[in-house]
Amino acid sequence: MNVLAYRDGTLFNQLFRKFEPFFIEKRESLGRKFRFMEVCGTHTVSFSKTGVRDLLSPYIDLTSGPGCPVCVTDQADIDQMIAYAKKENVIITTFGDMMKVPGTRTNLYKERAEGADIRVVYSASQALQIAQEHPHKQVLLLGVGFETTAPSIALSIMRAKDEGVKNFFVYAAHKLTPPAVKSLINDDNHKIDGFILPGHVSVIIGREGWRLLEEHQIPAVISGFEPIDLLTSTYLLTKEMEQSDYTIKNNYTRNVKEAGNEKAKSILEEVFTISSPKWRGFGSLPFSGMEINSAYEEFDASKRILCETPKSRVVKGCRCGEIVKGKETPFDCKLFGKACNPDRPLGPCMVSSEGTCSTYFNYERANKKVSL
Amino acid sequence: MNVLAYRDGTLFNQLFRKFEPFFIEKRESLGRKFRFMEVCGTHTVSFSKTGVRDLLSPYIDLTSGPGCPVCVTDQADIDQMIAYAKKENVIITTFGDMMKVPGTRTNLYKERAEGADIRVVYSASQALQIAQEHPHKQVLLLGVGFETTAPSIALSIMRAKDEGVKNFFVYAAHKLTPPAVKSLINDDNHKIDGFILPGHVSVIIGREGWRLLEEHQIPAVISGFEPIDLLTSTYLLTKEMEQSDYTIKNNYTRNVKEAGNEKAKSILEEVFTISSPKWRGFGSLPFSGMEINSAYEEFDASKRILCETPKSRVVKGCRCGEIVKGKETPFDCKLFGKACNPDRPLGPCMVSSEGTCSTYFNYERANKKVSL
Amino acid sequence: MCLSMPAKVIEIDEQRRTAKVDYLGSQLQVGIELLEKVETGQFVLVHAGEAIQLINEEEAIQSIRYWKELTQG
Amino acid sequence: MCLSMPAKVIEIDEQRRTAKVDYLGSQLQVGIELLEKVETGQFVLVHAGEAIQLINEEEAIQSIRYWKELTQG
Amino acid sequence: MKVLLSHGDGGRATHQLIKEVFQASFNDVELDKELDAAILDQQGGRMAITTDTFVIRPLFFPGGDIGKLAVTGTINDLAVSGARPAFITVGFILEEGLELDTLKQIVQSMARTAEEAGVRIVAGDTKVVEKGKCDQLYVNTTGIGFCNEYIKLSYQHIKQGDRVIINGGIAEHATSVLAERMDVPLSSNVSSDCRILNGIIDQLLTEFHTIRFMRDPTRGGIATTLKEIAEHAEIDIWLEEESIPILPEVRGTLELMGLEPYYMANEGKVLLIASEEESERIVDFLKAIPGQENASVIGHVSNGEGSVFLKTSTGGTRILDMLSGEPLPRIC
Amino acid sequence: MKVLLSHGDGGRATHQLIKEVFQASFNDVELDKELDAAILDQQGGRMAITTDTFVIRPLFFPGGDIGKLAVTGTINDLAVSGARPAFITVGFILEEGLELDTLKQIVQSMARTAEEAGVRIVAGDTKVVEKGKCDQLYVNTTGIGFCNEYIKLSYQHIKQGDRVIINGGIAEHATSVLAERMDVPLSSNVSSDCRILNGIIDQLLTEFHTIRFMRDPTRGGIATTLKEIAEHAEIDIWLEEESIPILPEVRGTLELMGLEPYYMANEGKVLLIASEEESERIVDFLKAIPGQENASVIGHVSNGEGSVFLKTSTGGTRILDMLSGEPLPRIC
Ligand code: SF4
Ligand code: SF4
Ligand SMILES: [Mg+2]
Ligand SMILES: [Mg+2]
Ligand SMILES: [Mg+2]
Ligand SMILES: [Mg+2]
Ligand SMILES: [Mg+2]
Ligand SMILES: [Mg+2]
Ligand SMILES: [Mg+2]
Ligand SMILES: [Mg+2]
Ligand SMILES: [Mg+2]
Ligand SMILES: [Mg+2]
Repeated sequence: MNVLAYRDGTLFNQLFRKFEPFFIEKRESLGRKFRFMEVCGTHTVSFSKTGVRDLLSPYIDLTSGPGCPVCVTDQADIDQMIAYAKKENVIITTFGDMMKVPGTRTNLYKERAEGADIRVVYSASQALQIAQEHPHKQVLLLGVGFETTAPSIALSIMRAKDEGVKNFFVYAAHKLTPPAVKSLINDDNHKIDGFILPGHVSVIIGREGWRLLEEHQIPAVISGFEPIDLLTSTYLLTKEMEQSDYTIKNNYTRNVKEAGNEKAKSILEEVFTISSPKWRGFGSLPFSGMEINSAYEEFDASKRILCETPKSRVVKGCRCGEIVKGKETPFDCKLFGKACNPDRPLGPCMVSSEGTCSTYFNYERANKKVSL
Repeated sequence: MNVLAYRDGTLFNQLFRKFEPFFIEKRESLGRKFRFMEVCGTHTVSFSKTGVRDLLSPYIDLTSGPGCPVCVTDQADIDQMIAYAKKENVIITTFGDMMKVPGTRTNLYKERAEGADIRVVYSASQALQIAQEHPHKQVLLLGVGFETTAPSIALSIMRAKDEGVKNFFVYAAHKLTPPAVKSLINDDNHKIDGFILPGHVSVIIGREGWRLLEEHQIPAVISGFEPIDLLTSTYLLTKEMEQSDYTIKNNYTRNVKEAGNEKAKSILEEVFTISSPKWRGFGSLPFSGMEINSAYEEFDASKRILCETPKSRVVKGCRCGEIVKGKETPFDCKLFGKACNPDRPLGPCMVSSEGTCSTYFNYERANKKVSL
Repeated sequence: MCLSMPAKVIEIDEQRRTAKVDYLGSQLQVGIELLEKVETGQFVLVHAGEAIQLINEEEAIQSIRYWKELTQG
Repeated sequence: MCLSMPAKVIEIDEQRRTAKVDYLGSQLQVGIELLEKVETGQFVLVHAGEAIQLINEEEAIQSIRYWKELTQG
Repeated sequence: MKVLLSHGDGGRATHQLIKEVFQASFNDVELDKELDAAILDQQGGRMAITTDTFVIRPLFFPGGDIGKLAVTGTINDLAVSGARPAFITVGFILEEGLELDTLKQIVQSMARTAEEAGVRIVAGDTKVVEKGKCDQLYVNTTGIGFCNEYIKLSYQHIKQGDRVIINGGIAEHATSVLAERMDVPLSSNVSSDCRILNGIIDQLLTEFHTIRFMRDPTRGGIATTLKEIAEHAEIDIWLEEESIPILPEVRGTLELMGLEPYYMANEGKVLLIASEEESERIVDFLKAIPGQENASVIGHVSNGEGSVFLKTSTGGTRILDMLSGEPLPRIC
Repeated sequence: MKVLLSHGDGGRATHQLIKEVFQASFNDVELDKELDAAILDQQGGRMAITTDTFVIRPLFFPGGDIGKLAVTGTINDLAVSGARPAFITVGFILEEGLELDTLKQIVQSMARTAEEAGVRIVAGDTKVVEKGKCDQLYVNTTGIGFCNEYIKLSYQHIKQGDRVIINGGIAEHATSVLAERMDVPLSSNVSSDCRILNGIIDQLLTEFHTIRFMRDPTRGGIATTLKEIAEHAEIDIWLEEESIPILPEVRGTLELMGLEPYYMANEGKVLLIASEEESERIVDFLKAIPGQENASVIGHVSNGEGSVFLKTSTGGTRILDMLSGEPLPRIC
């Protein structure tokens, strides 16, 4: 398989020339640009980084959705994780994405400079290994992520139990994507013509994982992340607008099966139980999260490591809550690029590399001709 | 009190001019130089550093005795201490003197470079404080020293008990001085005309501590460490040779009482019990050491911290064993200043700053016109 | 939200349930516990150090062929 | 074998059984638990962070005087 | 044998170390004198001075080691400034417990690199710190060079229409050290590009006369360096993604970790800004030099206000900025 | 605010740090240019180069701080070499978590010292390492100076009968940092002697013509430095204990710890070897300078083979050697 086939510039350009008249025609017939939402943060970055967003911009407004796990994590969860980092004898293990997410008063990056033992890991199994290497310490993995990431964390918990590891803990703040998308659809203020659904979440939950969307009869396509994926998914979605059978289209068949990854789903079920956590911007969403269940309670940091609950407050003026819902863009935030920038991020959307504000700061300023 | 009075160069020179004819007369009448032993390592250093040894050398051969605590410590004890340093979770606390003492294979200085946690302390109470600051570590103090140092270590053990410190341990290798001196007197090969007795040991044990020497009818003077102390003690000892009442003379009355420091002695009795340890050079000497007694056993490293017993071997050619007995001088050792020097000491006498070899290396090469 | 790469399996350690995979010439050790089964030579999708799916190569080839043909149509 | 210095007591902390002593203008905190009693202004002999003896100043002065007189005799 | 604290206390052990390790390898008469300063006979001209400290991990990497890197980095800083490197000083910080053999290897590597570059190492210093107060070994190199009077490189000479040239593939150094630095079970055959450039640059400056400015894109990568140039020169720079040379395995490694090649360090690359007219000939000249075969024009200069734009292969445009924060492995 | 790793990654935060801390304090046009190397107009003459890294603890001590010390040490190395210090480069290693204010204070102290000495700080570098991989802050300074043609100082000029002169009390720097470095509950009013000597040395070299050689007795103290001189010059040096200036509280502090003043560091002292004829006048000249009142002839040179002897106040003789191993507090 040639990984690079989906990046092929020549094919991309041929396709774009092929689709462009169709995009123009549809825009003219509708009397406005279409408004699609890319749910996934990785899509947000890909559309920008490849320049496809820029290329499509005469026809399509691409809005970014709630698909950056760091961005939708509730401020209280962020603060709680930082509070754990301050505890003596605790080693925090985390994916790099979390390091600079601003808590109410500080962040992990700064806490490390203050002496907290915080290690960036690339995988959950690396975190488990650190626990095994430091039996006298409590090793806590920050469990942030969607359906894609959660199975590997569930696996590490199962392995810890298997191997009798007593000092490995997970702070489980995992989220499920469909409930967030559903909540957006139910919101009447939303003018979204179609959804580009997250390819890698779909790898786990399958096309069938989106069934609840079908009843709302909104066009939706599961997409990959390469330029040709992005372009063709947008094309398919435009076609759906014209005439749809109201089934979720799968434009990522090389990776996404009807039922997803059944083994991963069963592992999630083994370790987690469905919960209704708070999301940034959304508030509490029913059945939208995963908690460690009672059989694995001994690995649940929130139950097994005592820690005060810090007071949380969102930075005044930060629009992340609206941005993750796709209701505003970073350009609507007065702080964007001024008080808030990647060096001194004020909200999570500016810090995560796939946060909408960060992506727009890094990639979109050129097109908006915004000098910041 | 003027601390510097006993260093006064003018008075020293006046006294020397006064004593010199007497020294000459006595040497002539005896037909040879007198041979005195300074028992104490600090005396060894003081005689050399001040140049008094050099000045007296036409009349008096000053031999160095077993008064360097590091030098008389048995090789097995040294190796045992180093073995403790290699243990994980153990912090070794030690007076600086021990750092470079060669064990059979390595020394503390090198073990620290290998990662052992070894801290140089200035007092036993500092070691106890380190234990209190690191409750999860076992903190082990290397208890090397004579009667002068032992009370402060005993005190730290009592305090640890008082304050319920559970992670403070002492490796007790303390030695008593009089039994070593007695063993030298009993040795017929020795041609010692008189002893300069250690002033600071005497501070603790008092003049009465030396009573066992009186029966042997060998001249002995308790001396301080300043130039005038050294000179006048030598003078008194020479006078004793002529006519003695065979009592120990006290030329350090400002610090040494008849009964010594009774409080210190009672503290030693409270914590320690008399033992018969091995000394380098001497082998086992009866009633010549102090062990932690059963009431304080919980602080005894040798009883409470499991550790393998390493194999010990003395460096081939090293004469330390004979040197601490005053039977040889460093110049008799083939390694002196060549394979063995303060940068790469092979025996303890070269490493301790008051070891005889180290002292001779640092101060006496000039006079012997030895180029090394 | 879930950076993943398609990589070729070049070595499997059944004992430890890991595999060495190759992506554009660089090799990474990944877990394979989330896969039913996998063989060397197959492609897997890698996320956060775990292979999260066996890639359907047939589909990969077909899709791209479909889009290529479309440009000629 | 037992490096010790005569130092003047300048401050006593009875609570902690320590004293601040002065030796030639530099000050050190030492334990005083090995002494029966001690007052500021007195001299003590310091070894390894502990005062191990109260110095007999009278004797100190007398001795040196004795040796001085001897040179004149 | 290991480094002990006494190797750094200025006494006998320090002298021995200096003699056995440094003098033996660097082999300069000024070092042998063991004076407080090297004294160098009559020197003259416009003088260039640069200093850099190297705190990298791992000490040894495919294609080099910290010693080679430290000498190379300083030589290249002088070279891109238009100076002929002449003298280097070396200041070590060693961690107690470092293997002496490790130190020797590094020192010998420095000596080789300096010799290859025709540069003298004339003064040095060594300190040893307690175990745990350093990561094995840090080293500072300070370099002194002299400039030809007629060569004046400056931000101010950069003009609209000028071309941006690079002498080969980007991000190779950073990629070669990535796995070990990030503690990730990753391997690739990427070698660091670590290489002295003074010879090549000397040739370029002799051969071509419209080189406006040069920089070596080390920490922060080509993005950061070009952004610095754009800001200082008050121009815009436009890059073509497709013409930026990058090895597939470099791209692969970085994508696996979620990192961008434009922000990753190079240690044997130079960014040249030159006239449009000469640019192709410069590239051809470079390509003829072994190891520089991937040299390429990667962009051009336009009037502007200090932005760097990247035209992607799909035809879109995005911005490049300075690096913000150390690159960390990401999952999203 | 604290130093973060991103302050050292060469990106935006590094630039900010450079601007706000270094450029603001050092205030040199070459630094403002942010180029790879400082370019200095036509320089000429015999050139002296020296480098030193400073890893001291504590960072602040009575009489100075690591910044003052780092500039002073390098200026003095140039000055004792007979050179007029001209340029200094500064290379920092910062520990993640260091207070930025601490850094600023140190940088300002460097700037003040350099200004006082009439020296420009023309290039710099900053790296940040993870918490626990450095002891707050290390700094390298490299100095460049130029020598008057007619001044030639050399071991070879030292002759039998020459005198050894020091410009004041010994061991003051080491004593001032002792308590904190050894973690001992000790206090004394000893201030470090940390002081730039280029002005004084310049005057001496103008005024007197039989100064054979100079050294600043830093690490290892006067014993180590004189032993080095004796060995290199193949002569013996005889010191008179009673003429070596030493403050009583320095002596007291060191005796309490069992340490010898001859092996302890000085940071504002110079050992001069000069002819017997000029030696007393040199001392008188020094004594007239504020802060140099304790200058003294402390010994003389004889033919020999590289030994240093100390005549004690009681009339005895002992040997001084190089420092062997870091000085540790002792009980015996
Ligand atoms: S720009 Fe910053 S403050 Fe504004 S919404 Fe984005 S993250 Fe929040
Ligand atoms: S010189 Fe060295 S080897 Fe010889 S007796 Fe002394 S310590 Fe032992
Ligand atoms: Mg010097
Ligand atoms: Mg530089
Ligand atoms: Mg550089
Ligand atoms: Mg130096
Ligand atoms: Mg230190
Ligand atoms: Mg550079
Ligand atoms: Mg120097
Ligand atoms: Mg110096
Ligand atoms: Mg630099
Ligand atoms: Mg690092």
